[in-house]
Amino acid sequence: MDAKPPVNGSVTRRQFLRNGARLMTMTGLGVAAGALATRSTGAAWVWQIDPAKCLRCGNCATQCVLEQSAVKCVHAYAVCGYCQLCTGFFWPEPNELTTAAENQLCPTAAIKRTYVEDPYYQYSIDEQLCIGCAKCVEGCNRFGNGSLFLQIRHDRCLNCNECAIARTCPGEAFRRVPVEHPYLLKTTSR
Amino acid sequence: MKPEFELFDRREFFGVVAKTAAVIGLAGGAEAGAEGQGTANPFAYDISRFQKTDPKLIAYEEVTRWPIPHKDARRLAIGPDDQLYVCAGNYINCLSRTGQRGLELALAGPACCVAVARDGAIFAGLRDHIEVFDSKGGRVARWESPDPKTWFTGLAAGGNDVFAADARKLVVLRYDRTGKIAGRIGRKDAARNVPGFIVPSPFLDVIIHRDGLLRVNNPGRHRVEAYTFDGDLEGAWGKPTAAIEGFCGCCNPIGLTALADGRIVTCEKGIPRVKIYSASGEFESVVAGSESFPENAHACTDLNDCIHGGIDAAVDSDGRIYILDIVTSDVRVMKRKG
Amino acid sequence: MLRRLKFVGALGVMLLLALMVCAEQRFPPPDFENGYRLPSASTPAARQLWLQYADAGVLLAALGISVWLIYKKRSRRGLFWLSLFSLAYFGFYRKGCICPIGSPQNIVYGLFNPDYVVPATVLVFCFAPLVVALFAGRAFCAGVCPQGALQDLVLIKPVAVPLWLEQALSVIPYLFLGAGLIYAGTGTGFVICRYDPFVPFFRLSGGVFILTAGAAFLMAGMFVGRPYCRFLCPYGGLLRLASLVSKWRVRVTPDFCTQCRLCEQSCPFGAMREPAPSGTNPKWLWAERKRLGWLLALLPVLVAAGMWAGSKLSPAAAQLHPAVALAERYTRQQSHPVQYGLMTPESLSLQRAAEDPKAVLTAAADLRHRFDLACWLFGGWIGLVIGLKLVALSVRPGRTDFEPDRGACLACARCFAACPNERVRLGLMPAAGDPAPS
Amino acid sequence: MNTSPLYRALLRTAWIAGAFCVLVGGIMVYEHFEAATNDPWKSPQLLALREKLAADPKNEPLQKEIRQLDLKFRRNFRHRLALDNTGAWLLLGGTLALVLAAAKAAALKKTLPLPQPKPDAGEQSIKLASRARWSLAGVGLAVAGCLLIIGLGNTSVLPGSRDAWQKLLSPPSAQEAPIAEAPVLAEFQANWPRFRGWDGSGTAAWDLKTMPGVLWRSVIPAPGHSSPIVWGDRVFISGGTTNRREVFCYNASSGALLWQRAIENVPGSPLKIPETPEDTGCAAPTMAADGRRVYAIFANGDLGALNFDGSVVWTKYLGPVKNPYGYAASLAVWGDNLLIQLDQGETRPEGSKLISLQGGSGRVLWERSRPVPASWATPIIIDAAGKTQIITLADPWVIAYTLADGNELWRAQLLENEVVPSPVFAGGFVLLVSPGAKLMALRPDGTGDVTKTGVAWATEENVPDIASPVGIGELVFTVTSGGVATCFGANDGKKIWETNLDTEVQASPGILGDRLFILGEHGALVTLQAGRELHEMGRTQLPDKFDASPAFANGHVFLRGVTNLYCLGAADAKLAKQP
Repeated sequence: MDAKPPVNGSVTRRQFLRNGARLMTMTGLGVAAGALATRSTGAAWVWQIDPAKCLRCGNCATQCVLEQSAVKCVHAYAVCGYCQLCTGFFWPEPNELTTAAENQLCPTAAIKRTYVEDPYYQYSIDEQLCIGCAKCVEGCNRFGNGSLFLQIRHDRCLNCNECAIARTCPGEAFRRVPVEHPYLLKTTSR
Repeated sequence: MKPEFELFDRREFFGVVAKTAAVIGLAGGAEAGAEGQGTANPFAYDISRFQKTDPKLIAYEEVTRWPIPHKDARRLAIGPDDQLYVCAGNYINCLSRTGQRGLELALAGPACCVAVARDGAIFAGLRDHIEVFDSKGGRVARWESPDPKTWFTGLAAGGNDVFAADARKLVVLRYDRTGKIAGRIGRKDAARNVPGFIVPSPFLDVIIHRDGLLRVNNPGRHRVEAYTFDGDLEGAWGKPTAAIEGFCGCCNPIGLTALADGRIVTCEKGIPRVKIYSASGEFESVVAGSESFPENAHACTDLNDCIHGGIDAAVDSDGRIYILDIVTSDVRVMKRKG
Repeated sequence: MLRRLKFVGALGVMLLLALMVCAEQRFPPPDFENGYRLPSASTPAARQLWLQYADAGVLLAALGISVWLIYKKRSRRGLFWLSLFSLAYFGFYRKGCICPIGSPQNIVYGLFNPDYVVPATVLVFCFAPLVVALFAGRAFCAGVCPQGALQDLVLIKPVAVPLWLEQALSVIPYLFLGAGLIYAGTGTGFVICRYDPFVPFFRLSGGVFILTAGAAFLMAGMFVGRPYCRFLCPYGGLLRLASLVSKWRVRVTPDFCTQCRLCEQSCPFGAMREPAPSGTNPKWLWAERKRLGWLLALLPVLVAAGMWAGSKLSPAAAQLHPAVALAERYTRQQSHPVQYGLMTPESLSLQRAAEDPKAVLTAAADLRHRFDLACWLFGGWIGLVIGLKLVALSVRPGRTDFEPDRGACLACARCFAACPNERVRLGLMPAAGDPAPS
Repeated sequence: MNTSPLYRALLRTAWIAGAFCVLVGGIMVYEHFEAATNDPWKSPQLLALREKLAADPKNEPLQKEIRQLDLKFRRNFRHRLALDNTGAWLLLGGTLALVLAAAKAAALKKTLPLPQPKPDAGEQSIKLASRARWSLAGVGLAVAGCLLIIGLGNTSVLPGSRDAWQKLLSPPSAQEAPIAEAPVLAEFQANWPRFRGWDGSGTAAWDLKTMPGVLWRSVIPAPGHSSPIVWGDRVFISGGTTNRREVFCYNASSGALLWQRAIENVPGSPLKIPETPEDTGCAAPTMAADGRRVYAIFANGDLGALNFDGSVVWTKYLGPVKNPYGYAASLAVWGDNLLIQLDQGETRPEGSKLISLQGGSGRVLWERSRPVPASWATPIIIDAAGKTQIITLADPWVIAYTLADGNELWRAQLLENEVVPSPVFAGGFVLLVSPGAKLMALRPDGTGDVTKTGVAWATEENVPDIASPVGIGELVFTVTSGGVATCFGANDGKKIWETNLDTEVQASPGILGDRLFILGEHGALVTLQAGRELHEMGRTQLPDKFDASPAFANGHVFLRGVTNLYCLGAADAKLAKQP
């Protein structure tokens, strides 16, 4: 109901302009939406780290919008050598091969070391403690099989439209993956 | 060059003004919060301390260096007449003391290890079998391995025995010269208190020491172990540390060879370095530190993990050490200093 | 064709070989004797896809309810509860992303970047509010936008913003929209999402810089009505343009206006416009017509000046793109080497660039060309916005009633209660005398 | 003031809620900044303790202390996370209470609208509109100003224009193109493209007829011992000191200094270069030119390629040069190949190598390590025994390489101690000087080790120790640093005549037509008959000291003194203006 119904039923000039503009905008939006809709597969995207490109720079621990980063270390047990001296668990110059604090590389002691059988030990990650600093990832990749790697944990990640870590990632390791397959796990050591 | 006395030249002055204007301007506002963080990474895995060797410890210097004919090198060995045998790709090349190419043996699969007996017979270790050649390169025999999953990574040829180190089944097989298996060494055996080998990556090596015992590297336990020909463990030495006197990373040493006077030369990867220990295991000196293998060290740092690094060494009759760098595919000749 | 097939075949074989070599180098896990079985890594699922479709459904429903509340029910209380619901659902439950304010960037990024497929839900979140605005004005801002709802909640004592200041500040949303879209189009990143001051509140965590900005906006929001929506929100700029041509418009009075001026101060967002006296005074009319003529002639000049100024911006604006920033740092490192710390992002990215500098520089070159074009457009856009605003200010609107400005009105329905006719409609007041014939 | 109890209660709750929010906010901000030092990975204390433990591993109390400290920090870290989480909810609740109370209080005090008559509504709205227009114009100007400031303050180092990008992105390909029209051999022969002429023989075919006089003299702004090279109407010399090294270009006919360009910011080259011995200096190696570019190398290992107009094409750092007396071997050029004999090491070889670069891009074509210590001779390139050979002299090996791929052709162990004189190819033999010991002639057609079989003849008489020999036809001439000039037969090495010029000689002699030019160190230019009879044709005294060898090109003789560059020509040529 416009301000005052036109006296002679004809449409006022201003109203005609308005209808024309509206029609044009509608067609414009329609064309844009159509162009994108044809390519859209109905899927939705979430962010994930490509372990092959991660440079272990430490940004994941500090740049995430969450206080405790949504990026955690993940262990590919199929790739692990179960070494007695795990270079991802111990300092480069370990005092002795025990789980004492001075020998541990992880700043928040998030890696659990359990004995399996001589000489093998299993290393598992406690996600409550892990802050995603990638120190163990660098240690394991530098000397071992590279079975420790970083992944965004999607029970924690808020899926920001532009991931705050992706912006500053030096290895451009972040990319969007479909919601149904939100992880890029390491199955073999490449 | 910008004279020192001028505070900053015109372009930088505008830079400063732009930065302030930029902070209020939209483009700049975005920039203020975008760039990474300070210049130090509190989570850096710092082993730079171990990548610089104390010059006083370095006892050898590089005389010359020549490329090897094929890529994807793995092991090298010295023949009786100081000929160098390098296995790379599907070939074993025999090189003269000055690097000229001589005999070339083409093999069916990747050549993993090589050993040459005093009488010139060449033993080429492929993945799961050994091929025997005479000194002219004619194929003489093919010795099968007892287990299809075998992965030979080290060979040593003695007077009438050939020892083959199998990194996959964690055992050193003893062949006699006819190709029959005469014994197994190093298998886990509580009775003979042999702890067994840990070999996370395919680098098990065996040498016949002049004192009549075998020396086998146990990379997972960071030790070099001495065995008799019948498999009794006589002793072991080695300390797991990145410091210069120990063996670094998850599985080192990866290569052994012995000098004429019985001292043992060890090769390590991850922090690539070649060192000399006394026969009983005291650290003595460094042949080449990590700084002389930049590409090899880099192979373990960037994206791929440490399966592409690796070094092997061999010693000729007058004490010169030949170091094969798997990453740069070249052989360096090192001569004792002074 | 056959040649290409052969080439692809050879490539495949080589890759297989490379893989085989690598895999062959690596051992399978050790075979344990005591029956230890390999644990598998836990992979908690991301938020289900149907939940995202549900969000789109809730958005459409909320928009419908908002339109009904504004035009049919004309109830401020209803809109208040709807905005509380939106704050709770779209804000604190859904944590904001991907919201209509950020979605235009995804659309432009999808248009200019073939390998990014825009999800269907983002299409709905971007176009639905715009289409609704083409018919019913800014119903989205009224009760569906969580950011708006948050500012509405804290509005305590609205202060009127002088017209000249409001007109000046209302240019900023279009600047932010322009910058956001050129940075999205060139693939630099989503600056609109990066500098959204209220999303950190929904996430309950964020950087100190952005949290202080958010707190500052909320403080300001207590006295200046919806500061972000009026003076910064880029999507608000789009909705404003759409609602200028909307089919229906919000009207203070349910039927006719008696110019009783009771509703004059009722709009906290300064959107109320009083009736303009008919332009009978010839002296004014001629001056206005001359000024309008001059301003219309000035428009193309402003656009050209904007383009020229914008093109100057390209090198500086391009530095925000990570690839261009890397090329800059690599080139600067060649002439004046800087010692970065061990394994810092800067040193690692330089290491990566050193492996193939030519690729880095070529990529930077392409981006710089795209930025040249984009900044040229951005400059023109600013010139156009300012030119059109100047023209809009010198056109005499033929208004006879007190009615909210089509673009500025956020359809919050606060002004309805101030109108006596509304009170009559609600039955709170007897009809006083006979109403003037319409 | 409406003081109804409800209003006062609401106001009070608002104040309390506000104070509560400020308190919680303050604690959280304090925790945030205070954590900067005692997070388990950032705390300097913990890192220091770990360093101490690495020093003495068996220290029990130290281990206990580390464990306790580590546990404390980790517990603090967990505590801080929990605090932040609850703090956030508290803040949310606090602000909600504050806002509701304040809103209710404000609602109570709401005053109903009392519209006053506004007589001048029309004029007011027009005034407001015009003020709004002016403010909009102001905003427009401000935004345009911001854009311009940001644009001008652009500190981008990447090129701005499209063709600047082209140059940056494709330097190598740009050079490929001109290879096609590389100057033909005749052009090289017509100029003086490298040390001692195109083939390093020090001879030029044309003749001067009369005794040359000084046509012009120009000051050389930087010290150096490199000989001048000439191409077309330009003369190039290099000069420099430890902190700045430059190339100078003069006009050959007028002597005007056309341009000078510093070779600086060479990627990888250390800013501070080690001291070079004073007598050799930084710019002893002579430059080389190939018709399109000139190349200059300096003692600190900087190598630069410049266009004829002085613009830098590429620069390269060849690593620190360990040469006891300072690197002085000159560059050699053949077609598009640039050859550098980089011999290093005090008594043992330390990375000596022969490098062949592609002139256009500086790309290394091939590189051979050489089993020799430092040397100061310049390699020559000859066509002999059907192959283009590079002859290099050093202690003790004379080695010949093929130009194409640098493989070793033959070697002879004939030389010892400091090898300074360069080899010369004359009379079918390679004439080489073992300084102060023997002058030998070597047949260049052998393969492998030709030490015993390759030497045609050798003589121990009047063997030079610095100046290189020069030969023409069947004769070979040498000059010792003491000033004794000698003539030998090229095919048998018999001495024909000798004379004492009683002046020290550093520069290598040259033959122009049939005149032998010998340049004394103190400026005495002696001209002898380059024939079987000894006949001094003339002697002129130049006011300078000379260490660099002469260059003969387009009708002139160019000499580089310590302070000036001289151009000598036929006396009747018009006297060009003195600069």
